[in-house]
Amino acid sequence: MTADDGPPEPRLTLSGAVKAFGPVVALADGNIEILPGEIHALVGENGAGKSTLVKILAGLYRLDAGEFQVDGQPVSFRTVADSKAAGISVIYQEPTLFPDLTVAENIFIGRQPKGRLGLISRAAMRTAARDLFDQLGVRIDPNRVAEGLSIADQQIIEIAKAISLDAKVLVMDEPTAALSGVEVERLFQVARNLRTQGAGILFISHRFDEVFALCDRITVMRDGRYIATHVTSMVTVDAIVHEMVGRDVGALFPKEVAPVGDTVLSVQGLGRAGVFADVTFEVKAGEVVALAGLVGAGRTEVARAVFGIDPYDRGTVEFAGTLLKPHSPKAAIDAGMGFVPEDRRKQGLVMDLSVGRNTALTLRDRVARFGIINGRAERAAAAEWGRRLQVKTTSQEYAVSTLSGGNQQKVVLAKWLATDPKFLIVDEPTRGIDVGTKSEVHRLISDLANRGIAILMISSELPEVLGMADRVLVMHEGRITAELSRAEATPESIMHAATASLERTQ
Amino acid sequence: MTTAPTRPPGKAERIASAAPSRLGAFLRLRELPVTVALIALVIITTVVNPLFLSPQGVKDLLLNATIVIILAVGQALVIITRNVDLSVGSILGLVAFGTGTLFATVPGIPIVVVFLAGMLLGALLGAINGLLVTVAKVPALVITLGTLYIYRGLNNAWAGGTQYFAGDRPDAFGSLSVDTVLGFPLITLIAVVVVVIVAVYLAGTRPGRDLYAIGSDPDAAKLFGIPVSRRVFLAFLTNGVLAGLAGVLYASRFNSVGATTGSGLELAVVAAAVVGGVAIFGGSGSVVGAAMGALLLTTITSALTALRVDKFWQEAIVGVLILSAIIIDRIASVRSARKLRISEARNV
Amino acid sequence: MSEPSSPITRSSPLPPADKISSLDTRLIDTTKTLTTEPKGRTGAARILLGRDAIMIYLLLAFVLYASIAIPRFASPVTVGFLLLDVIPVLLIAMPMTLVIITGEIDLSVASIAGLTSALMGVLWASGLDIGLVLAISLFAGVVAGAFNGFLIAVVGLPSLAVTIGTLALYRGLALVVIGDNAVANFPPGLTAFFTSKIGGTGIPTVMIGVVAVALFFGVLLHLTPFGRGLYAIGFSKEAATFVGIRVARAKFWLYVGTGSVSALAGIYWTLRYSSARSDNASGLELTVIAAVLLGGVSIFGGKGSIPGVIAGVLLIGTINFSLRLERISDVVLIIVTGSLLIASVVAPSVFEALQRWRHGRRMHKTLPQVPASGATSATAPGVQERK
Amino acid sequence: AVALLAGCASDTGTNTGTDSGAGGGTDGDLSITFIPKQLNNPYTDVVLGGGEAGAEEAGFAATEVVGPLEASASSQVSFINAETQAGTSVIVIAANDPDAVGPALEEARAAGAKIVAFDSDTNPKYRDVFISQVVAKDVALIQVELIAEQIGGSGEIAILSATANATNQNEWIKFMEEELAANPAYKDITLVAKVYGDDDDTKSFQEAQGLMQAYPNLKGIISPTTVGIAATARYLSTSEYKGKVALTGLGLPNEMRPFVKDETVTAFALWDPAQLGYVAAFAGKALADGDMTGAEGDTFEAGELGEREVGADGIVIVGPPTVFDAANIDEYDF
Ligand SMILES: Nc1ncnc2c1ncn2[C@@H]1O[C@H](COP(=O)(O)OP(=O)(O)OP(=O)(O)O)[C@@H](O)[C@H]1O
Ligand SMILES: Nc1ncnc2c1ncn2[C@@H]1O[C@H](COP(=O)(O)OP(=O)(O)OP(=O)(O)O)[C@@H](O)[C@H]1O
Ligand SMILES: [Mg+2]
Ligand SMILES: [Mg+2]
Repeated sequence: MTADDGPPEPRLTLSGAVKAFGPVVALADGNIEILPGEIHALVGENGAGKSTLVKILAGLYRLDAGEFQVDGQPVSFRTVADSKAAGISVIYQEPTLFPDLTVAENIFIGRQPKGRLGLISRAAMRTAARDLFDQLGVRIDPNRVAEGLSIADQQIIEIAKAISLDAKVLVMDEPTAALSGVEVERLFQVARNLRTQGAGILFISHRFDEVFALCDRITVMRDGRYIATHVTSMVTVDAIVHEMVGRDVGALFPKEVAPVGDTVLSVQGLGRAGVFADVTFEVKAGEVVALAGLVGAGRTEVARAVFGIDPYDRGTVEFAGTLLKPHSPKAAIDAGMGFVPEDRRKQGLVMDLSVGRNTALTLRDRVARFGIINGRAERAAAAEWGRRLQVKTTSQEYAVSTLSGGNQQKVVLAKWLATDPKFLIVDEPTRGIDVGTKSEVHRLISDLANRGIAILMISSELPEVLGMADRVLVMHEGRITAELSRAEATPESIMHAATASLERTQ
Repeated sequence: MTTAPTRPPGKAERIASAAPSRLGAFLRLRELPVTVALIALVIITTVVNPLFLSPQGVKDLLLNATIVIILAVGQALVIITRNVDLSVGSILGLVAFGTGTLFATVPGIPIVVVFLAGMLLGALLGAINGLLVTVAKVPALVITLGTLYIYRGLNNAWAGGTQYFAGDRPDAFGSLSVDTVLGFPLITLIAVVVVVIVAVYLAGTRPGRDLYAIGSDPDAAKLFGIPVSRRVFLAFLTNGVLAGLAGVLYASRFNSVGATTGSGLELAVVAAAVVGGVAIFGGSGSVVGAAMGALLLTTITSALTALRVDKFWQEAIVGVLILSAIIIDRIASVRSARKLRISEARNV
Repeated sequence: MSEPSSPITRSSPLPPADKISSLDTRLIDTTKTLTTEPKGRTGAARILLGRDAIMIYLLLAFVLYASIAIPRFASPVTVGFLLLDVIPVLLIAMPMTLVIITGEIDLSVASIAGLTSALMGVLWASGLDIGLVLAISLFAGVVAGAFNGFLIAVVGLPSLAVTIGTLALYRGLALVVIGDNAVANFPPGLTAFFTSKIGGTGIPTVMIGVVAVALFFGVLLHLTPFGRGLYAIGFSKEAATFVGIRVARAKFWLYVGTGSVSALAGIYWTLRYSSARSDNASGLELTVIAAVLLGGVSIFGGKGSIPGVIAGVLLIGTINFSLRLERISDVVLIIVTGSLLIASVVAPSVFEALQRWRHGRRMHKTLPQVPASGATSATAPGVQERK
Repeated sequence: AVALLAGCASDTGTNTGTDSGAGGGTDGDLSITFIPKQLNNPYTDVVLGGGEAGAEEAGFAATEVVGPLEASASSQVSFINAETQAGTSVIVIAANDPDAVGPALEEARAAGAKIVAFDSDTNPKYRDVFISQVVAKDVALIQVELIAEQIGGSGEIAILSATANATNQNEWIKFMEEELAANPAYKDITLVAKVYGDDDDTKSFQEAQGLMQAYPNLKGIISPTTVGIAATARYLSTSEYKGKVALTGLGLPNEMRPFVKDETVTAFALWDPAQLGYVAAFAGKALADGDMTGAEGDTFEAGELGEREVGADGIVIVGPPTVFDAANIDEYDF
């Protein structure tokens, strides 16, 4: 598509958009302009208002003030259906699959192909779903129910759903957060195809390499406000980051070398049928051990089993010299473990509970005397840890769901740090977190290691693994395929172990 | 062809091997356990007491099940959207009494008009439930528990001690539940038609599938742009219409209609749906299953009587049956989840 | 694009230096736009304006009204009769509150009470010592509750479905146990005790036990780590698991709780009416649940309190007794109960919608308008003029 | 009072006199409250109609009818309590359970109320008098007689009762069983089953249907309850068993008329329910005025029904049952 006859008319324009939730102004001045045949990035810190803007485009929220035009016509969407009818297709930050429906039906829900008698044709639906998956180069059985799909698979189905709509404007809110390199590359291919066909794409991501590799223009937001729009080729990462945070950001991965102490955790021959097998490793005090691997390699599953969320069939978990009771998170916590799970919203936090109660949830027993909770001690502890991690909220009484992703993650961390753990599992600690908060989280982890806490970090981001880890364990198909020291760990050696080769390096 | 993929067809066969076998799909049907149980029950009972399947016996079985089947179909619609309607017994009572009143006060009123009026009243009551649930966005269990009381109260206030008896209604109306076509009583045929229509609607139309999506994850449904409120309202409305229909049929079948007609029916109806494989938290199940559940629950009462099982054991046995149904469902889903886990692991 | 400092934004103050621990001295301030909106209500206001408090005010207002408007209402006799009537509901509502807060439900409570009653009748008629009869009956309740708990917490079946099943099962067992008999000749001393009053206060003697049960569950829910865990379970089972809450175990014990307290209610019922029958307390489950929900417990779990529920139970009980005194038909009671129930859930959401609407208006007044394009459609001029 | 008059007309021979002298004095502050088993039940409405007429004639200043909407053992207690507190002079009750209402009635008595049981008795120690429809045994016998006649003196029969605990029902059933066993005229009749329809139309209907299936050789059904007999009649009239299985028992003529007309039912029995309430009101008045204590041998004037005597156990008998059949059913309207 060439812009030979002057600047093309924007597919979509939003200007001066305002949206508030109670006391929180999520969007104070949102502006975006998407041209046909362009991929437009929207970047900003956690809570900058990106998702809110997306939901306005989707017709899910109505503007408090501002102007919204599609194809030059002012619009006021009342429902998501209106937005769809106007040719806008959205992938939300949180997957929106229906667990009881089949994969195929999830893709085509609301617009299933019809067969004879005007009834839905399941065969046609399956065929169409398979074609879509072929196009994306993935293999998912369209007949299986969505229940139990990995987050990555869920995200791929979201993408399939969105591109099958043949939309004029495709909005993707962090579609790559859960994807591995190969899948991301395929997604990019599809996005570029759509661009060639004249669609406008809005792409949101916290990963700058992706933004710069894919997008034509970049719009930066901060604190709910529009800051600037740049043509990608004429701007640098540093400049963008500066605009995002309003200041310079230092080194992203400031892991300092800390003295390594005694073995805290020792896992021997852990196995669970169909999930992982023969997992053996240990973590020492003051050490950050990264668990790397492709999505779905079973890293989370191992961590869950170690912490006692899931049972395991064989093997042992020894903690600080004593065997840990299997399948009992309480035993793990009592022994001094903490777990920052990958799914903040479902596992890390009780979203409707207040910030304070969430922080103090791990302290239930500690703030009680003779079995009765001391309310003042509870609130004080919560406030203290909230303050230490600089959780941004006007009141400890607000539901944690009103915080932005980064702040939510800090609450999760605060919750565990409050227990004064000896060992902390952090699963994708910076998933969907902006650069500013990301480096905060990294500093925190590094600092914890300095204070002698053993840390097991699961991460899909290679730079994070390389920057933070003292030692890297790589998993592939439920087995540990490599153990690399900091010196040995390179992108090549990790990817090598994570993809195919089964030879153990030790 | 808005839904057509951009790729040429042909590649689809590539993972055709992943498609489940027909037998496997059949064995995984949620309606299967209840059907098997029903068949076993009928066979055992008939062996012991051949009269059980005499023409009159079959007719009675079908007649007994008819009203609960219609109610269970409506209830299934609502439960699939992750809601519940506890007020159906009260709606049935109000409509049944209304039917009696109509016949008594408007002599010579055409039966069709009475049917329409009954379904209209049911629709109104169902719509009130639906409006309260969708507009005020409050849990259906609480709302319909409230309307269960309110509708029952209205019925009491309206009827007082008045009852209308079979004799007050035209013979043609009463014979709807007496005359048979091919061994099927007429009102049972009405129920069969209801089951077929609703089943096709749920399985084969977009709004029908939307109901499953809503029950599966209401938040996602909203994000996705499914008109959640409208669909849920429609489910309650339809349930009201069906409860109204059941009320009219009740008046045809039974002797008296009054202030307490249909009270206590709600839990039995929910139980029928659950026994028939409708998941109580929405998203899965079918009206055919719900209808089978209703048939099973009503048949078991007759069967136990026919087997001369001590009457005092009957309720306990019904309880055991309900529990077995949920446990079987659970075992099946756990097993398929484990199979999925192992097979996915191999795929990786 | 310039950076106007809007009147409604402020940067969060950095924590005082002495409070910052070693690990966060270099943390970067990722300040988020937050308004100078008043903070959440302070402790006292939250309690005085909360959902429970409103229930209690409603109750007090109604009692006051009844005392003035209904002759003979204000007397110790009322207290006695009223309390005797509400005791079974009040008892069962206590553990039911906890169960519903965890997001589950127990429909089998009335059947457990009936089963207990039937057992008492049969055992007593067979000549057992009354102490032993009571002990066995109570134990039966514990077992019945544990069975529910096993299926729900351990096997993981949905509680609504399970307890519809055990509702039928336990009532059926009651029939199996006692059939169509009724046993009435319980020791007169004991039955008299169950309707006796404390001195001239009119308060039934058994209220001492009921208060103990209420206190037990109140403290358990509101003041113990276990209770904190229940709220977390109600909101999110998974998140609760991750902080070491033993979800299955907690649920199991809650059902044992409803089972035992239902048995207590069954024993009370039998001895108060001196009649052991299979159909005792039938239909009580919906009354209990209605009262609990009216008392402000969310059917989705996670919200609710014991004081609110007690107020809810007493409110229905008082309205009931007032109508009796006025000889107004139960029809009215049924309709009032249903309406209250609906109002109790609809009112907050109406209130919330109202607040959102008012807030929206305020936002339009205070938000800085984007020059040129900003002030167009959405903001009605009339609203702005109103300052 | 229409029903009452119609009832009187039918009760030929029972009316011993028509003294219209109402109760004691003219003190207008006496109040009476009727607590039936259950409100909103046609039979109850007829009984209460007679009761209200009687209360007015007897000279009560205030007449109230209160009661539960569903007939469970304990549901009447809070109504008794409220009446106690209201200081009602006479409580007339049809007990759902003979013992469950006991403690509450004792409290009411302690507060000065007189207790009249009617229709269904309480435990005798809790009330002053019991106004019985008829001699319990007579009711039982007439039903056995009717069924024996209708099935030709031999075959299997069953009983479809109300609730399993209903005092009056159980007493009648006991007499029926004794009569069947003792009377040689009934030696070929076997009672094969007793089932309970809980005075619920649907339940009774299905119990009747169950009986047919479980007992293929069943020749007749006795249903000594108005709800049960009507439901059973409805089932029979819509099934192949119509005319093959006999049905009798206690029914309301208005409810049973179509089934007598269509020959599902040949004959059934009942007393005049209105008289029951009527007499109960006068008995209450006599007790409240102190004209009698309810002891055996006491007498009181029951308005136009004349003088009644308290029999053994404080029971007052109203009159014998009437048998309704195609020939006479149109003469009654209740
Ligand atoms: N429903 C809501 N109620 C209250 N506050 C909300 C709501 N949704 C969003 N917010 C607030 O609005 C602000 C912007 O949130 P939004 O999700 O748009 O940020 P984002 O840029 O998408 O961040 P992230 O990168 O973490 O996804 C945040 O402070 C958030 O807490
Ligand atoms: N919440 C869940 N519910 C059910 N199954 C899950 C869940 N999370 C993961 N799984 C399953 O477990 C398998 C392993 O995925 P897991 O998430 O452990 O991989 P991982 O290596 O931790 O990758 P990542 O954390 O990057 O997603 C997947 O096949 C997935 O289907
Ligand atoms: Mg976002
Ligand atoms: Mg993971």
